[in-house]
Amino acid sequence: MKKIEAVIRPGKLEELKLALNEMEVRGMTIYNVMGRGLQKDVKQFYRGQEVSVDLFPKVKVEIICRDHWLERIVDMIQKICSSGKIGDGKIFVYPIEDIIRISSGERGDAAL
Amino acid sequence: MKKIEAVIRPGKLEELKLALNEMEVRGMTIYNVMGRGLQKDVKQFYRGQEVSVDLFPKVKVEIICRDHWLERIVDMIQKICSSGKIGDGKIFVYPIEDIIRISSGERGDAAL
Amino acid sequence: MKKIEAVIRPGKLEELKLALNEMEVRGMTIYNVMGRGLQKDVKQFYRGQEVSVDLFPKVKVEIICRDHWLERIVDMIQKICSSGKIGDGKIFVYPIEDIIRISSGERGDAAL
Amino acid sequence: MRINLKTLALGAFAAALPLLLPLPAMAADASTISSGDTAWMLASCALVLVMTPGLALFYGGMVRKKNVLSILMQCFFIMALISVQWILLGYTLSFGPDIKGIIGGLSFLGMSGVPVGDAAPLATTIPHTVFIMFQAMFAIITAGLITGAFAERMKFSVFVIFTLLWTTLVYDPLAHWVWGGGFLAQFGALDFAGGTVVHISSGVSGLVVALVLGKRLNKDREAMVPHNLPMTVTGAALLWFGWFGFNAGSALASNGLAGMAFLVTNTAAAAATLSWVFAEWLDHGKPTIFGAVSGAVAGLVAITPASGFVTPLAAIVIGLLVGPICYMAVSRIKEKLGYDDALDAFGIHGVGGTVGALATGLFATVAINAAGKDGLFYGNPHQLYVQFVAVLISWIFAGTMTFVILKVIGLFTPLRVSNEEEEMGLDAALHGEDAYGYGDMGLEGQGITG
Amino acid sequence: MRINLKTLALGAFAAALPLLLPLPAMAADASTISSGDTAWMLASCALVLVMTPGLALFYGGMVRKKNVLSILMQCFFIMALISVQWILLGYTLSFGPDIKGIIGGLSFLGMSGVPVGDAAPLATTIPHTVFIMFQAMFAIITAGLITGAFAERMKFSVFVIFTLLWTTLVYDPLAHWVWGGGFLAQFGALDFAGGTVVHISSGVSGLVVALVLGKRLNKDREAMVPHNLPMTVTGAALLWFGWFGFNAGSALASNGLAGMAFLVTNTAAAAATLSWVFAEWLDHGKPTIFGAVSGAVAGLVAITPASGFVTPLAAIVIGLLVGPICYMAVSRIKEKLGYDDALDAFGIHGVGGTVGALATGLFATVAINAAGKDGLFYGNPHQLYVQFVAVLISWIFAGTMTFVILKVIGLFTPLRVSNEEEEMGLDAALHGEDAYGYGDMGLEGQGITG
Amino acid sequence: MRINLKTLALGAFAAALPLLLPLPAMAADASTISSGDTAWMLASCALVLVMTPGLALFYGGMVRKKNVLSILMQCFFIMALISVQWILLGYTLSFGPDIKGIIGGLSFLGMSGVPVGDAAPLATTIPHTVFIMFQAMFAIITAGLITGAFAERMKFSVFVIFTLLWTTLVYDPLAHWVWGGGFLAQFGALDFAGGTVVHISSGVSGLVVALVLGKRLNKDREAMVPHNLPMTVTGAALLWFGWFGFNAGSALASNGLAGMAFLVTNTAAAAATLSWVFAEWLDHGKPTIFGAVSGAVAGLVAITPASGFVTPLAAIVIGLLVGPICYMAVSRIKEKLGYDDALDAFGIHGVGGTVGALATGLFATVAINAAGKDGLFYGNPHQLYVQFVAVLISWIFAGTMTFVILKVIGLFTPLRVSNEEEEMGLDAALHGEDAYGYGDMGLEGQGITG
Ligand SMILES: Nc1ncnc2c1ncn2[C@@H]1O[C@H](COP(=O)(O)OP(=O)(O)O)[C@@H](O)[C@H]1O
Ligand SMILES: Nc1ncnc2c1ncn2[C@@H]1O[C@H](COP(=O)(O)OP(=O)(O)O)[C@@H](O)[C@H]1O
Ligand SMILES: Nc1ncnc2c1ncn2[C@@H]1O[C@H](COP(=O)(O)OP(=O)(O)O)[C@@H](O)[C@H]1O
Repeated sequence: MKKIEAVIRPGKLEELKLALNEMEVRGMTIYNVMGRGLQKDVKQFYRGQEVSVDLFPKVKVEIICRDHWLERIVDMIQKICSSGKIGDGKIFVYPIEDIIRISSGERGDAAL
Repeated sequence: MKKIEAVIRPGKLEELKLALNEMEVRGMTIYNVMGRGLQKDVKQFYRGQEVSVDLFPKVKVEIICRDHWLERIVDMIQKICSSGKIGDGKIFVYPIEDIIRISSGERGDAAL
Repeated sequence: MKKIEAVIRPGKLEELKLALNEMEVRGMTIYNVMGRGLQKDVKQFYRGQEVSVDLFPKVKVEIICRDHWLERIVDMIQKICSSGKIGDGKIFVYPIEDIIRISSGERGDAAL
Repeated sequence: MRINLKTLALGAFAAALPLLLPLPAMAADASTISSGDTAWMLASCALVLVMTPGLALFYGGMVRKKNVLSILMQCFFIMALISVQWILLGYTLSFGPDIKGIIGGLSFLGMSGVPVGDAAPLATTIPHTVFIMFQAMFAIITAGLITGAFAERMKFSVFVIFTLLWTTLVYDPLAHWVWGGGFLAQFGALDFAGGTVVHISSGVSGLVVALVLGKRLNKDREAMVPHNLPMTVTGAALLWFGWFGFNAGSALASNGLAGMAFLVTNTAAAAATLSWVFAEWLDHGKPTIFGAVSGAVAGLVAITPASGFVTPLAAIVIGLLVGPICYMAVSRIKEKLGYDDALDAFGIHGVGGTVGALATGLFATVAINAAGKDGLFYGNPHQLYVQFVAVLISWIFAGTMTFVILKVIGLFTPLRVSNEEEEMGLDAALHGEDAYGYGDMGLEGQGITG
Repeated sequence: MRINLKTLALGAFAAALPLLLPLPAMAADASTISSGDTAWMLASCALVLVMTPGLALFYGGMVRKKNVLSILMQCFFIMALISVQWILLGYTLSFGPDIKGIIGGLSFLGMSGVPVGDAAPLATTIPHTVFIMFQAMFAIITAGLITGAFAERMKFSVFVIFTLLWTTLVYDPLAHWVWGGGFLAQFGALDFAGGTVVHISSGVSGLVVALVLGKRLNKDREAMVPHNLPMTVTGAALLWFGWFGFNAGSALASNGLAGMAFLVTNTAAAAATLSWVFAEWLDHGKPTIFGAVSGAVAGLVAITPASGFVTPLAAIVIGLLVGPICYMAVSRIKEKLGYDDALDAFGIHGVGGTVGALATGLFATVAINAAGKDGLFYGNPHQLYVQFVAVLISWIFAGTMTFVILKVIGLFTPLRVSNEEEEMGLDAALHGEDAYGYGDMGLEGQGITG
Repeated sequence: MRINLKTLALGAFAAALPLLLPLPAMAADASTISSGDTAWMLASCALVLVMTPGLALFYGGMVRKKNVLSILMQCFFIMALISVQWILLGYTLSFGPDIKGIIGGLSFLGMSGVPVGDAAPLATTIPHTVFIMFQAMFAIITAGLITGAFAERMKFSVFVIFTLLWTTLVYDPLAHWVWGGGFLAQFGALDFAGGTVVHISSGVSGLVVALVLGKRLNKDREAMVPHNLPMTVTGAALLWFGWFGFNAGSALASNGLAGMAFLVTNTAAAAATLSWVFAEWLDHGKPTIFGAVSGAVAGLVAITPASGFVTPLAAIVIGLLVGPICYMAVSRIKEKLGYDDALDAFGIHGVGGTVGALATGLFATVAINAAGKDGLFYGNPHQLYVQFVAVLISWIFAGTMTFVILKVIGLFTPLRVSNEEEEMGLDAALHGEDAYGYGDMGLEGQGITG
């Protein structure tokens, strides 16, 4: 099993959810993050005081999946979330050792 | 060492904290997430416009622990957080390579 | 490649960002968390009802970096964020298997 | 069952339709009306109206995020429900021609017999319509105050029926007894702006509802702290602001008495804010804003019955007294007795109203209001006895009636939401809404798909 | 281009400078002024002013987090822009000496000819200055109402020019026609506080803007739910509160008529709240606070033209009717026709205003206002016809003028923001600000470096 | 030490008890009282009262999440503290019988000698009680304005003592000098509603406190941006709303002058909003809501001293001037001089108040107020000189006194919180509360265990 962590633009979330649904990928955990990278700063002004913002709102989508699903999901995320512009985000893949489904106690693949 | 990530119902957090305290497990990092899975959608209405909610508020609890503590903690989480109903959440276990305690610079197990 | 997860005091974030910038480390993902550990409880009062707070606001900083950068970044985080007092936070290091840059599709080191 | 109750509720309004026939008689402008008095009373009506949204925010900030809309909904719905009830039935029950000191006659049923130009029978320098509005606002806020006691766990349909019955069977008669020429008025009880009618009645009823409903889920395990104190402070500010209409407006004129009522109202609120804050500061070492606004409201409650009868210095004393007393009530006594008066409707309005009603028997002086009476400190101990009796009657009447109403409703439906609904939060469960976009995650489009 | 528009806007004010020369003539205190009437009208001016911030919160809570400031900015900026426009030009266009029933003459240009002590020509018991202020507040709120239709996508500079032109070319003439002695007044149309002038004009114009601008990005894919309903409820409360000044103030005096207008206003708001909530409760099974506040506003809108002419029971009927009608308009018809009236400016003000204007033709009675007329139900079908014509003219005039204004502006600049800006949110993109600290992450120092 | 200060504070109120003995003489209704004037003044009292919560929200939204409650607490506590101080001592110091033009005598100590029915010595058409209330609200808001300068770093106990001393030693005398028949009044200085007494005094004092306290921790490294701009906008709206009572109420009557004051107040606020927004739009390219509300407040401040003396067109000019001036003050000068006037109490009230006081010397005309004077532009250069002197005296007096008060308090205790407390946030550190449920994480039960 693998853990996929995708940091994407908030505006893409709904589209991504729909697309994954069609692949029967429903399970995911999502939260708001602030991201920093190559995307260039934006200026804001408060009573004339200039502040340059270097953290941008992103959404992190975590999906734990079976190994053979990895590529398909990664491809789909990339397909949906890529606008070709800097700031689209990144996908990180991590190893995972075990999964337990709290309600039933099932472990491993069965828990998904 | 292992990293335990438990996605649970918000309502269970306090009980879980108390239970872990009694096991002398104090260290944890917590944040709000939105979860999606088998739990079925809920309907909301805004000026008669129906919207179906497929993301549910959950709390993610991260606990880094020594290997031999893993099972005990996982069992406790499952014991406390299981209501037997869909949506109770999941526990994910990951490998971790190193820990540094910022204040003291201690590394590895010592840092916990 | 490695994933660095640092849980730090919110007040240190700006300083850390500046310091990492000077090392040309720009990429990072940040979010608010609540932390529990050795830091001792704080009392609050609502209409005379005492509540003891055992979760403290922290900021989690995630940095994915090439292996040979690991130590330098860890040292810098520790240097900046350490006040010597309990509650400074911890740094966790995890293995990571792959990275995809959504905008370009680049993979691995190239994606950073 | 819910449908069933809805039908009941809908029925109540259907009942109004026949009333559509009778028509106000031709207007006959009463020469007694003063444009100055009317101007202040119109402003007062608006000020008292805004107290209910103020209360909604005051209470709304105190609950957990998942229940804030249920609080706002209850307060806002009361503005609607009682406004209509008042026009159709409530006003005439409270202020119609007295029947044996018990209740008002039906001559103003559905606003019949209220020509546009007429002066108010009980306040001849202002239009009848203005008097009706002013009194309507009191009926509204009173019903609103109770909601603080059963917050976060009552079914909405039950709340609707309860509020309608409570206002009709408890508030309307009580208002008649004290202000409509009923027996308590004849008995000589002093209540300038509603210590007994408004605060004791709502506070005590709240306590009864809290006891009947039982505690909120996990109350003993979790601390349930305010989710948004700035919202609570904003609400308290609107209450303080609107209370000037409430108390100074109760002079029913724009004169020196109104001015003095205004002055003592502000003074008592201030003194109680100070005394509550210093009390907690000495008690647990922290002066809190939650304490400050609670003290202010306690002071406003306590001065309400006294506001047209006492001096500014007496107002300071009343304020300094009521702060610590209510602080003790909510921080110690509630703990001890273990009832879950969620937002302290009883602890502040029941207790504070009682303090104020009795203090009126101590500090009242005809030097302030010739139409009033002297209190104990001005050589008339009898007045304290009168006040005590009025308080007692209000307690017993409100308490028993509320208990009976709840038991009757309980025959048709459970009063509380299910545990699942309570766990989920009343906003999503009962109202199908989220206060801050889904789960306040602020995810684009709030993570919701049409 | 934006610079260009800014210059245009700046020019408008430069134009004011010559006006600095003329000076009000020496004050001559008109003996007709009543301090009581004046007191109520001063209070009413303040009450109506606060409606616009109320509207800002009402609307602001409905949009997504990233656009809330753009809403607040538009409403707040209108308070400034129209206040100045009114002083310099608007008032005299609306209320200057009538020219052929079409427009007001320029005798009050830049407040010349408005000595401090004079009574208002159209309301001889209050100072002219107070009448001017009162009417200014109406012009402000009307422009504000439209913004709900084009929320979350219009360029700010376009908004500024549009608002200035719309008020000058649509509101000012319409106000003259109905209240300034223009042809609709002569024709006998009844509009006590602005059903046609305020609500139909803004609602219909909003619809046109929504159609011209097109839908918000992703409107069809994402549900766009309110980011902060407590904010919306707070706004609704301020609207209800301020509306007393709006309707009861339109009596332009502190008397029985003001009292009756106050009474029916509160009653209609209440009845419409109930009917909207019960409608949705029966429709989809949940009574919502969003529905309750929407119903209240719909009721306030509908009673506005009728408020000085109808009985309390008629107000109940009007309220019970308008709630479900507006509910249908926003939940069904909008879906069907598929225009993106973002915050339902048309669905509530256009529809509700039309209902109210026609209902005035049904329920009006001289028993309430001798200066008014009888409606259909009081044996005068002609009045319904008159109302219908007035409504029709308002619809056509507001609709076409708005369309023309937009097309003209469109010649100089695109009306909408770019997709990137819309995606990013108007707050950051147009105003360079974030509502809740950067991204509401509340990171220390909000994750921003100077 | 804190205990020590608490005891001090408590002592201040203990001192009140002897005062409990004297009693107002029997009421003697003064025939001069006008119910119309009284009605407007009662409404004005309520309007000015609500300005302080408005200020609390205005300021509260500007600070970081962790300090919002400390701001609300300071403003709310002032409402309580100064209300009581005013009744017991403040009023008589300001408006008691003049003693050598310096201070008022003690004849109204503890409201003795204020029978309920009496007319106000300085405003014979309204009750004395109403005049006292109206003036009390001014003392409250003035103390509140200062807090913006020392936000996010002052100890609460120090704040309490400072506020009590400042009002007694700075505000009360100054109010006497200008409004209580003191030497500045005799000297002929014009200050209709408080340019010198309220805004210069608070603004300049704020600057001194900011300089004495020093900068906030990390001020130079981190940008400290508003945590909740909608809250700030709501506050600004309440300020604008309440300011009508502040300025138009200062006519102390319900007449044409009140109407004109109302009109110019609204106009100046509007013009300043426009000029600030256009100034920043041209300067950095973005029109901001934060700029709009700041401009509105600056305009309200500047028109305050002029409001009863100038024409609407003069109000436009004053507004257009003060916007850019204050914008420069807060965006450039503050940077340059490097003091940390956290929320710009000086930048807006000190600067704006000075602009207004001087502008009064330019634009004042007896055509508006026969009891006033002509300014430079009406052929009386002397008035400008008089205004200048009054401004100078206010600056020097407020500045030095504030400095002395701080130094004296500094002998007993540090003025600032510790770095740990500042880092942690004043809400948790000083008040033991969190504004939005613990850390705004909204974790069920807010992650807190009883
Ligand atoms: N080294 C990194 N570690 C952690 N997160 C990163 C890293 N680099 C980028 N990110 C995340 O990915 C987001 C997008 O990266 P950015 O460099 O701005 O654009 P792009 O995705 O086109 O490379 C960032 O906002 C940040 O959240
Ligand atoms: N494949 C997955 N990847 C990441 N998180 C998941 C996944 N499946 C479930 N979750 C998380 O677990 C929570 C509960 O899962 P759900 O399927 O709804 O019920 P259950 O826990 O009974 O299986 C979800 O809300 C989501 O946060
Ligand atoms: N075992 C753990 N698992 C996950 N997070 C932890 C653990 N221990 C500590 N943390 C995180 O590190 C933060 C600081 O830890 P704490 O023990 O309070 O101080 P210190 O960093 O000095 O050890 C905690 O608030 C928590 O967020």
